[in-house]
Amino acid sequence: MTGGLSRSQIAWRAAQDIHEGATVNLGVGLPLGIPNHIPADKEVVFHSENGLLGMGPPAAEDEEDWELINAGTRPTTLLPGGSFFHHADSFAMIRGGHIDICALGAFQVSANGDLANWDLGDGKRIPTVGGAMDLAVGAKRVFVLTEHNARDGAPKIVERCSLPLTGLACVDRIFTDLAVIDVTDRGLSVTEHLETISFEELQNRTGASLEQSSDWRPLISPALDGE
Amino acid sequence: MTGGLSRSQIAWRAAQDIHEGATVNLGVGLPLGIPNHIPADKEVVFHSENGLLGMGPPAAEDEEDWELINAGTRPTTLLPGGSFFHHADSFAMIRGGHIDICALGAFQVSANGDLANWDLGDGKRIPTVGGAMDLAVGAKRVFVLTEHNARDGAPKIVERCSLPLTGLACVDRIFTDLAVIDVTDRGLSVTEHLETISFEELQNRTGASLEQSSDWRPLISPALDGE
Amino acid sequence: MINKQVQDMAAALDGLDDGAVILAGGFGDAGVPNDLLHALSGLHLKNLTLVGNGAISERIGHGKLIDSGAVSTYIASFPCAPHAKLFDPGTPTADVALEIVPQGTLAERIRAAGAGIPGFFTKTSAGTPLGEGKETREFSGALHVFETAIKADIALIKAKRADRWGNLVYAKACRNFNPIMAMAAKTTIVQVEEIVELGGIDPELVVTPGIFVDRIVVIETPFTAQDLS
Amino acid sequence: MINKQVQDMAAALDGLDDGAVILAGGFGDAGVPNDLLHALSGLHLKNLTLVGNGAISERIGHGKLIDSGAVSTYIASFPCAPHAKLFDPGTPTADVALEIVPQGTLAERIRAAGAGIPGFFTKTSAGTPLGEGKETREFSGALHVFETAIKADIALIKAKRADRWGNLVYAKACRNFNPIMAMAAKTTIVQVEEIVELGGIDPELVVTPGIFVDRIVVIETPFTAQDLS
Repeated sequence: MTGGLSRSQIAWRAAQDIHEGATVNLGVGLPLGIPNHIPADKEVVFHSENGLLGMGPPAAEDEEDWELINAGTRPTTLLPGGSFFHHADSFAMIRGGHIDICALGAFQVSANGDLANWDLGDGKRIPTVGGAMDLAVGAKRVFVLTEHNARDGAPKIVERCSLPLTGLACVDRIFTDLAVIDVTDRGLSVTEHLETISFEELQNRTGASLEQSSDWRPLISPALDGE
Repeated sequence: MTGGLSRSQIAWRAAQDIHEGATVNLGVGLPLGIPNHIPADKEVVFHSENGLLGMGPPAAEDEEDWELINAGTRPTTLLPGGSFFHHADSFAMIRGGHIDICALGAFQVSANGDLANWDLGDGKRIPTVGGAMDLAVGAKRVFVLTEHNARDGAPKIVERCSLPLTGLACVDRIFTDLAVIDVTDRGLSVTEHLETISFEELQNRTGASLEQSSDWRPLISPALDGE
Repeated sequence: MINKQVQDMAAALDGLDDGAVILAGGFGDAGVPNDLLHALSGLHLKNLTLVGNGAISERIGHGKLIDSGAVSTYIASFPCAPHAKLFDPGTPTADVALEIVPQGTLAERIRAAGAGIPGFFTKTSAGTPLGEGKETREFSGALHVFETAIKADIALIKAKRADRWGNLVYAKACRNFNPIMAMAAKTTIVQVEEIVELGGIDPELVVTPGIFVDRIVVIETPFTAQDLS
Repeated sequence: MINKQVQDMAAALDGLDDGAVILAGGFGDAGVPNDLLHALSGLHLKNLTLVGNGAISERIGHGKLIDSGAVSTYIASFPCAPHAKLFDPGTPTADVALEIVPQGTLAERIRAAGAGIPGFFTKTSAGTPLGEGKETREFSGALHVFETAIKADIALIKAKRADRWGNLVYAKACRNFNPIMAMAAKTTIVQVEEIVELGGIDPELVVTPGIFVDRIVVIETPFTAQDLS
């Protein structure tokens, strides 16, 4: 639709905001690309809500261990320094504010940081919430990674969510194919956007009022393989 | 004062009501004598609220391990099948109703099973509650082991406790030097008392109204060494 | 002598009755007591309330019990994987009542039952459809909802190893809901791959102490989703 | 590279300030971070709120910090062993405010803080002097009281062994309050006897995952009550 960032580039950009030593939980979809862009020499501790800390990359095809799965129920690995625990302890980590960053996908994010990402509200599927609501309100910082607009062009960043909510005022930063936007007390603040589009164009493609951050800079991502 | 049971005999009598496989927590004082009267071939699992299940006898003097102490902060032992856990898990066992029997000492027990055993209320000492309140209301069955009367002759079984309470309506059975008394919906029911005293005499030494149980039998204990 | 091992499935499931509230462990297919659930499916009970994270297929585990017609209510965070033939209009399980609970709230409500906590407040689900109708209260300026303990009659648990006192250890990511469910039921029934002698489990390594376990049945080779193919 | 080890006590206690709420582990003398507490006593801070099970003597651990004059409030289940010279009229610590909390309620309030639960109901203390003034509610016909989380600035923890990520294992009965306190503070400071290489602790055996730990200081031979003589 535009010359916006690829899905890998969105994940790359989000990965730049993850500091060494951070404990990070990744939702399904775009966030799962983040670990590919964490340099090997930067230690980040990945949490999987089904009871793992220090999760490594997905298991190689010939080394699948079905007793060692991730939150997406796929075989994964555990790094040295990892640990296992039960669900109440795992969600104590989440609910208790011990996860530094949770990166989630979104159907909609509102101007005050409300998130809708669990139920399309169309009655076509059994709604499945999983751990989304706990993660949305529990993590210290919530990143949302999303295409700026839905396939039909509808903005995903909106004044008020029309879809069933996941959490109230929980999103801190939004990474899209066009921009990086902070949710602040005064509203949505664009800290970065592509130089190939104007602020006005970005505003036109957004369903809520934006302001440009005083420390705005251009959104730049390296070319990435496999896109 | 009477020809009542010795302290060992009270503990012996309480031990008769502990079934094989029971998980049991013992308070300080008289209850600590109970394990001496559990036959070696009857497996009973002792819980210590500082994080032990399967506690064994106190450590021998030359084998004291100060990393392995009981709730009285004295070196103890762990039997095969034992386990260690933290305080929240330990009190989940207590509060969650997983301890079959808790045996406690008492300053006073009331006719409806209220217990006072933590604060003499005289302001002479800093009150120290420890785990008494959790144990009193959490265990499936609460046994009280106590002398029937205080040193000054005052009854310890009373209509209403005058001392600060530990728990409401929590005591199930009382073992004294004179009798075994159940707390029932209809009041205190004497299931056993020494044949050497009459029911009237027992009533006179008790501060609450007693009834004789329909399955009353004499309270009999073997002679025990070391008294 | 304490010995919680029972000889077979019939003994493990003895006394289960219509209308029971049943917790069943597992996440995905990891730690799901499939063999217990399949045996229970064969008992043709009715009106069970089943509590668990979710079903991955109508052919295994939670899904198989639900598909057998034994379950009238399923309390879950992720009731069914996308391709499972469950709950949809026209399927045999369309009438099963679903109670969707956020995964962390589900875990905490189960843990609360095991720990003797009848209710607690949490921020999770406040202001969302899943928080509707719940008592609310503000703490530190944030809206919270009141959640109650989920007590059960039966817990069906899968562990790796046990001793005759019922001490349990699990494998890797197979703990998930199992240790907290073991605490929260009147009767906790466990399938394990092996029983070791008493003392054979390091007391520092016990995850579920035997106090929470009532019956153990040995299934050396548990049924898993890999067996479906 | 993540490395939570700090070089000395000064670095371990850096930034602690007057008025902080401090959780300190241990039960009796087992698992008490005596070395951290004694070093803290030497900083001459004021108006600390100390939370722990209880002091065994004014010469060690919790008691030594209290006796140093740094503590204005002590929240404990068993504030002081019978022969400790603390809190009594005429002693230097007579003015310390004591909040007596049932041991299980204390543990659960700390765990709640770590788990993001602002408050919960419990039967413990209902109808007793320690329940007076608290919100009450009936569940299943029994009176319960409402208890709130105890959040802290600092947790002082003693463990046996750590790795550089902060994973901890404890020895026997030395877990007690330590694992739950590690969860409940903004900054968790741990004294351990040794640090092993990453991966040197079996992931099934980790009791406190590193997520809860901020600083680790190695004290090879911790001070214990046996050293008082």
